[in-house]
Amino acid sequence: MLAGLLLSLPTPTLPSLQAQSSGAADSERIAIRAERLILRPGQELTKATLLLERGVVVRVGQDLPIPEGVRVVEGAVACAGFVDPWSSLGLDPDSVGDLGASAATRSIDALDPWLVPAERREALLAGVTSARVQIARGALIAGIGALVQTSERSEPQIVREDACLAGSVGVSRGGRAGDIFDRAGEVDRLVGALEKGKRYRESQVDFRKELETWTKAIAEKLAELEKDFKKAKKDREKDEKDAKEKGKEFKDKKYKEDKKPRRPRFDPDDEALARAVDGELPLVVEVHRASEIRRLLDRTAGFERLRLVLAGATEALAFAEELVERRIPVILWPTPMGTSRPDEYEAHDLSLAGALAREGVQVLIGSGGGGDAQELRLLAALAVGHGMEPAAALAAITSAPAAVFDARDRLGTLEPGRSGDVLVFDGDPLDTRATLRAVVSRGEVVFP
Amino acid sequence: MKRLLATALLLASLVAAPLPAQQSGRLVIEAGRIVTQAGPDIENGRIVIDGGRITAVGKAEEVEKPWDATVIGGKEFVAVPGFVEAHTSQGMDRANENIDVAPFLDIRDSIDPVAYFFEDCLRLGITTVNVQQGANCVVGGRGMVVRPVGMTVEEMAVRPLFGLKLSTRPKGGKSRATQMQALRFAFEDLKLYLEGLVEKERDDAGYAKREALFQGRDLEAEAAQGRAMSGNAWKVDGLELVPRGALDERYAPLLELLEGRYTAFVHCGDPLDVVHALEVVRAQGILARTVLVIESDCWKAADRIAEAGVPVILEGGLLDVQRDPITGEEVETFVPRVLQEKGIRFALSSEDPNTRAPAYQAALAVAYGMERTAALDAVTRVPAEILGLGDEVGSLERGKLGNVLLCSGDPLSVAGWVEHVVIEGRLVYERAKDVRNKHLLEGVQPLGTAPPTSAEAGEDPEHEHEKKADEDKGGSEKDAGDEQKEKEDGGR
Amino acid sequence: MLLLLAPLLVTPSPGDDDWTIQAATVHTVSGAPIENGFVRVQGGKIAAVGKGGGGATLECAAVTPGLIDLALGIDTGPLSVEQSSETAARLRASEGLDLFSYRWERALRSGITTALAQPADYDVIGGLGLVLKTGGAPTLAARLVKPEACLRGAFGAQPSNGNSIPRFQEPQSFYFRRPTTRMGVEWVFRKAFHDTLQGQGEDDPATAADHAVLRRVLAGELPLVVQAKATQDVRTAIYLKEEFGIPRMVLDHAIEAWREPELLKRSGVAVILPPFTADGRHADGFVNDSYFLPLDAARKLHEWGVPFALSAHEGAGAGARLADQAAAAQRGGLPLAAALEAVTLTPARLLGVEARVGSLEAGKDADLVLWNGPPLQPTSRIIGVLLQGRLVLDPRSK
Amino acid sequence: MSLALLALALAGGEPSAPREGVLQIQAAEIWTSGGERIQDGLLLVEDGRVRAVSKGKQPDPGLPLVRHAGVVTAGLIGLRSQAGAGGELQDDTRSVLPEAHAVHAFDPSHPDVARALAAGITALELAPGPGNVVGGLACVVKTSGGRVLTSEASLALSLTSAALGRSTGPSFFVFGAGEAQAQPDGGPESSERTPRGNREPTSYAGALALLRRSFAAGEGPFARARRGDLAVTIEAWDRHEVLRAVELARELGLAGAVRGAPLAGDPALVQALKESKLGVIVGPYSSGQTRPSLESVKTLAAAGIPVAFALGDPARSPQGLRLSAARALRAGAPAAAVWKALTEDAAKLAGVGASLGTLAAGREADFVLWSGDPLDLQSRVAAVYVDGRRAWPAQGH
Repeated sequence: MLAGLLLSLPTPTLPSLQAQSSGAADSERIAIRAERLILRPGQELTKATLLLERGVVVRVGQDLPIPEGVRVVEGAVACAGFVDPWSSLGLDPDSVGDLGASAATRSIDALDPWLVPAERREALLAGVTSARVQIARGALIAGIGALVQTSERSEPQIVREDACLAGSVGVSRGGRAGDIFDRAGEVDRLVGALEKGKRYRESQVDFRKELETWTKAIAEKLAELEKDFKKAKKDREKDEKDAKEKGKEFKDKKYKEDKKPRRPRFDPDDEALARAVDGELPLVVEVHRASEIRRLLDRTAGFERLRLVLAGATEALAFAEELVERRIPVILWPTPMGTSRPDEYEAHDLSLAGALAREGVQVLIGSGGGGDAQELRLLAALAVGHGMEPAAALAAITSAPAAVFDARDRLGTLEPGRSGDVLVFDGDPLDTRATLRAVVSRGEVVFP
Repeated sequence: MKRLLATALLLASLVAAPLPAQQSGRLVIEAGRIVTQAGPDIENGRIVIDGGRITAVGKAEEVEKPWDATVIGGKEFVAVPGFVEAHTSQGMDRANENIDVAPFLDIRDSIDPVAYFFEDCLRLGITTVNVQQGANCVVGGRGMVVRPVGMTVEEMAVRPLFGLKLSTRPKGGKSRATQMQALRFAFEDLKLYLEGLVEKERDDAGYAKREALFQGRDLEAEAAQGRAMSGNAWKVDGLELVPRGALDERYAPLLELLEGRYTAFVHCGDPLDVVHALEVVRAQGILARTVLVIESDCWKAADRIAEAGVPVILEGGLLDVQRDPITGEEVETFVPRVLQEKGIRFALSSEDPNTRAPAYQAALAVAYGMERTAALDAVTRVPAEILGLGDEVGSLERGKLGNVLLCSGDPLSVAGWVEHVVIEGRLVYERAKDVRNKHLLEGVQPLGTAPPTSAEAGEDPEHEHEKKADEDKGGSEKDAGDEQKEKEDGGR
Repeated sequence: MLLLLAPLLVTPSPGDDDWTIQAATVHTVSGAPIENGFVRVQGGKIAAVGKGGGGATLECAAVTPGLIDLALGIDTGPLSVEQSSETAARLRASEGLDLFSYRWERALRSGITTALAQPADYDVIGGLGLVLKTGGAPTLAARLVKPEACLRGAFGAQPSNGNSIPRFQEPQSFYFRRPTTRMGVEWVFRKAFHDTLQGQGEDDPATAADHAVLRRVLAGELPLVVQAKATQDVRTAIYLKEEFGIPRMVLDHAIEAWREPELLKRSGVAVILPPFTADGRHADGFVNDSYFLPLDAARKLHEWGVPFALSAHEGAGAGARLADQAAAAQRGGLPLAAALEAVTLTPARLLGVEARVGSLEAGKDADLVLWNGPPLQPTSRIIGVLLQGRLVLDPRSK
Repeated sequence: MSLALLALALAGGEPSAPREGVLQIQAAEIWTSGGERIQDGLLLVEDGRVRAVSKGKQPDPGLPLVRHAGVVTAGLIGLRSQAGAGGELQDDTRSVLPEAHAVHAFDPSHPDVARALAAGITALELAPGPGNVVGGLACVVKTSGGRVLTSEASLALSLTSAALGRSTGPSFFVFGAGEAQAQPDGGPESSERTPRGNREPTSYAGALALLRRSFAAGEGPFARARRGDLAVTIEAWDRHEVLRAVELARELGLAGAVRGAPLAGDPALVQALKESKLGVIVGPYSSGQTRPSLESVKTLAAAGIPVAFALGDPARSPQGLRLSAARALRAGAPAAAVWKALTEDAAKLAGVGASLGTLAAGREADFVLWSGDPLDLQSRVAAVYVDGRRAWPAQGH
């Protein structure tokens, strides 16, 4: 018990990130001064200053005057907070494992601020200030993913609650992958769903058109009926009289008109799929083998507005050209650490990131939706160690994810208007010997 | 079934042979101490009940005894208000319908008047019970408030069609995300349905008009038979056009919920469920008529609950035990204290049979530093108010129903037994005649009175399951532990 | 944080271990309760107990000895017992312990300062149990009270559970040569003692070691603690005790011992009662059966003069604590004094550690439980715990 | 690509015919033993052994010379590896297999071995799995040339639940279950998650009894281990298992390492380990590792307990070794200690400390040319030399 007790004492290297009540006041204004200020990968200022106000970057410059009473954070190198494009940080584990999700299932519903905060804290301390979180890992259709800022607070900080629609084909579920036919079938099922969404959207459009014409027609009909009413009334009385005389029973004339077009039944899943098809949000598909990638690319070529993103992409190199031409980004999880899922094993060809990037494919580096967020930076460094350009590697965990998930104007770079997510290192951000000296999240110094 | 029959006979014997008091409707209860829960205790007090209601409470010398009244009790007894069970899913043959949305269900159809549970209620001094469906539907059916006596549901009914059960705690086969999706869609679907009705109504009217014009008839316009919805977050214009009768019974109860006809009892398994529950009831505009049924863990969301100002019913154990997965450190939290500190109105109710006794729960609360009166309020006054029965039960006051317990000594002490239970002036339980109590206490087993199995007792299998499921949730810890052990052993 | 009641674990620092506890009532258990008395603690031992006093460093409504549970059941499950043979008398539970388990701390918080650790009941004769403190450094050396305190055995359905005749399974499974019925279990028991008396098969060192232990049991050096839940198990156990003249036998988990007053009185066995349940029933997970424990079982044993201890059976959880069992027993009519004894001195005596623990007497270990009201009542709570003079649960912190 | 960094050159003067097996490496920085770093160093290799490491010394013009702009270090050593051996290292038929030699499962031509080489790992320890109380003898092999350094490097023991109550039938235990089961960090209960097999022993006590009997019988590996001629590696994950292992080692006078021990940083364990003759083989650090576990390297190093990283199963790329190191580094372990764990200590705990792990005169000439500091994951392997010969990239590339 004594041991347990000592364990429970705060470890010196682990700063506690209790959100100070004075946090708001603190975060009013912060100045960050760095020898190297990386505005965006490949573009930096030396001996520059960054001014944050109310959680947002307001000014960047070489010799900015630092206003009175502003907290100043200084360091060797400063860059934008990392964005993990493939994570489940802070999500309720059951939802992450829930294969019963459908297109309309929302990841934000699974954001559980009361989960043990250690994981989120570690992620913050490792510079991951925001992440795209996704439920239903490994499901054919995994629902709507969210882009959130890492936070220990009890209310999650959501950047985009509908960052993407996600799915996966050919991945192993419960430790085993299907055979080649199952996997091809999965591609078809996924595409089939997209087509259903497409038809759903079309049917809505058609309905609106038909309704218009019908309404118009009916209006005219009505006008005409009203015009002829007197006559109709006379005729009726006459007919009635005749009938009486003939001792026959009077019957009204049958009235006929075009049926009103039927309104298509609302379906939240089709709606979500339709939005993806219309390119309102990207579609992230985890896929590994060449056979499925090939099929997926072919079958989706028809959707001109669809914004496809490949995840995992073990054997994507063969398709680099097409990926470039169709502007399809790729999210990799270049870890050497292995996984229980056989289809991901080969994905740990650490040179893939560099190779794809050299071909001109937009490469994002993520932590694979597991508990690895805190190592994002190490993974990027490893990618550099295997031939990726440092700038590209940094982009892969900052600006690129921000761009792909429509948060270009909020995250990933240090320019006026961006969220005040800043990391200060005592060396190059990707040098694994360098340590993170300060983490600023939403203009608030969360560490030290 | 045989068991049930036996129980029925037994219960019959428990419901004491009709006293003359019941004809004249007058009963006098005398006690060495009366705990009124409405002001200071009364030493040597007297309660007069006439026609089921309390007509007088006070010191014996100040309250005059009607000449024709039956007198029970005496100096050795302590009189306490009958306990109020704020929420339970027991006493039914089946507590759950395994479909997502089932508001059309009515608990009355599954309440089992001879369930062991109701017999036990008397033994424990529970005189008012709010029976609601189990938490295995996203939108459950409508419940009812009963008194635990009577051979038919009608006899038992205090408030029929009372309350409607919702649940944000993921049901079997669902996760948080999919549960929320289903819950939201239930209401979305209702809205779509109503809009559809209105549209159809309008189209038909239009058609009728055109047909008449064509046929040269004068159309006699019918007055709208429907009536507008009011006081809700969202409206469907033109709903007044729809005659009430046209509503599909599968949807009607949900609409009635939105109209504020039922109290919403929302089951929350953990803090996130609380957040979701509040989001939903706010969106549907029924916050004012919402009661959260929470498990121990939910104390972490106490701030949200306090801010929303809704009352809660604590269904899990009173002590929440959490273990840090990294350090292995355990932290205990006494939940009622947190609720009290945040100023949340709460009632105590436990599905765990080992701690079900309201008196035991109140005692535990006292042990952890709550005021005696406050502790007892949590099983009398507060639940009464939550059930909208604040003027009827929960304390011993003039005008309230004559639901009184006579205990041998302090009901919170080990020595205090519920000796007599009076419901609305009728003596419905006497421990002296309670053969099963004798059995539990001394092991003497009269023929045909073996306690039924939990299934027969109508305990909610879902909850049973829960208990086994979460090891670290205070209350049912031990059971869970054993079950677990026996499981793996069984597997040997 | 105000609402966190535990763990309030205080790091010990020199001088930290000397206390004077003042209480409205001091329940010494060995003697009559002392109204507003004190207990003085020095160097981990009780220095003095008496009336009045002063200079209190801790105050509370009542103080009792640390509680003792003989059926705490904090073991490493199946890994705590060698199942490759149905008798493993020579093996020690101490070698299968997990002293890092959070459940020790939990027991400590619930007032249990001393406990008996035994192998789980998967064997007929499981091995040697030990008495140890529930707190302190996570090493045997630091916690040990008595290394070989008893021999553990089990009757009933559990030890035979899972055994079977070969069918669709790898024939080499050792579960095929083990008892499958109560008769079989009893037979294994008798054979073990019979062989011991005959000295049979002792050329095998393991068997020899087993027999050595059994001889100590027969000589009365070691108590034999056996699981005996159902009436028939209770009877079987007692018959064996009488047949082989086993001097010290303790029936653990003895749900239905109350059904056999005559045998109990005659044989002089002691009893460990499992927790009381709401409906009195204890389901047996191994056979489709359940046994009945009335609320007044403890009272009966008390009146018959049968020595008995109460236990929480892993009930260190919030649900069923040892103190609650004592309260339940009182509801069944057991006097407070007897209830208190059943969770302190009696268990200590049954395992022969009463010289160190079990009552408040000068010279004994300073294992104390501090209460905010009369002890073992539902309206009272344990607010402080001292373990060998070290404050492990601090009554002063809210 | 890496050739760009290499310059094979002959110094001026009349070229004297280079002697066979002699080579000079001139590098911006050479790391020798004890964390010493020699700027502008010269490494002289002869007949597969290091002849000398000197600072600022001019290369002998008569000998072949390799100039390297980056860092030269001793080769990394991957412990508890199953490279190329896969399931061949876990034999469930008996609990005690003292004479089982892992070396017989070694396939030098297996791609796993080549991958290890390319990752800068020059030696691998192939070890029997944790599924047997006595698993057999681990071997240490070179990742190039198929040379077996020693086929009896250490004796593998296991005190985890993985070795208890195991089934002799088709094993339902995935290899390295000990690991999987220890997640997260062998939380207090993980030892209770155990299968019901039908193989003796089923309990800790039973396992200890079995081990005592085996060591008492005292011939072969057991006797050598007791004499201290043979190191042991004891698989132990939960804290109580580690204490049990340390206790056993003390009782039988064994030296070597505990393998697993995610919470080795626990004060009680550190104390016990300090007093023992055991080091700790941690990792491999996979995702979701908790801080206490990652910090154990720091804690152990601070306490002067030798620590090294396991390489783990084939599903892991050998690059994982350096990633484990980087994770430990990030958790606050000093660079020197982490580097030691990758080389010197690793060699020591594998029982080959005398010949591998550092670049010092007399040691085997296994070394790596790095583009930069090997602890920076951005640095890459430029070339790997084994037994004084360039092994990667292969000659002629």
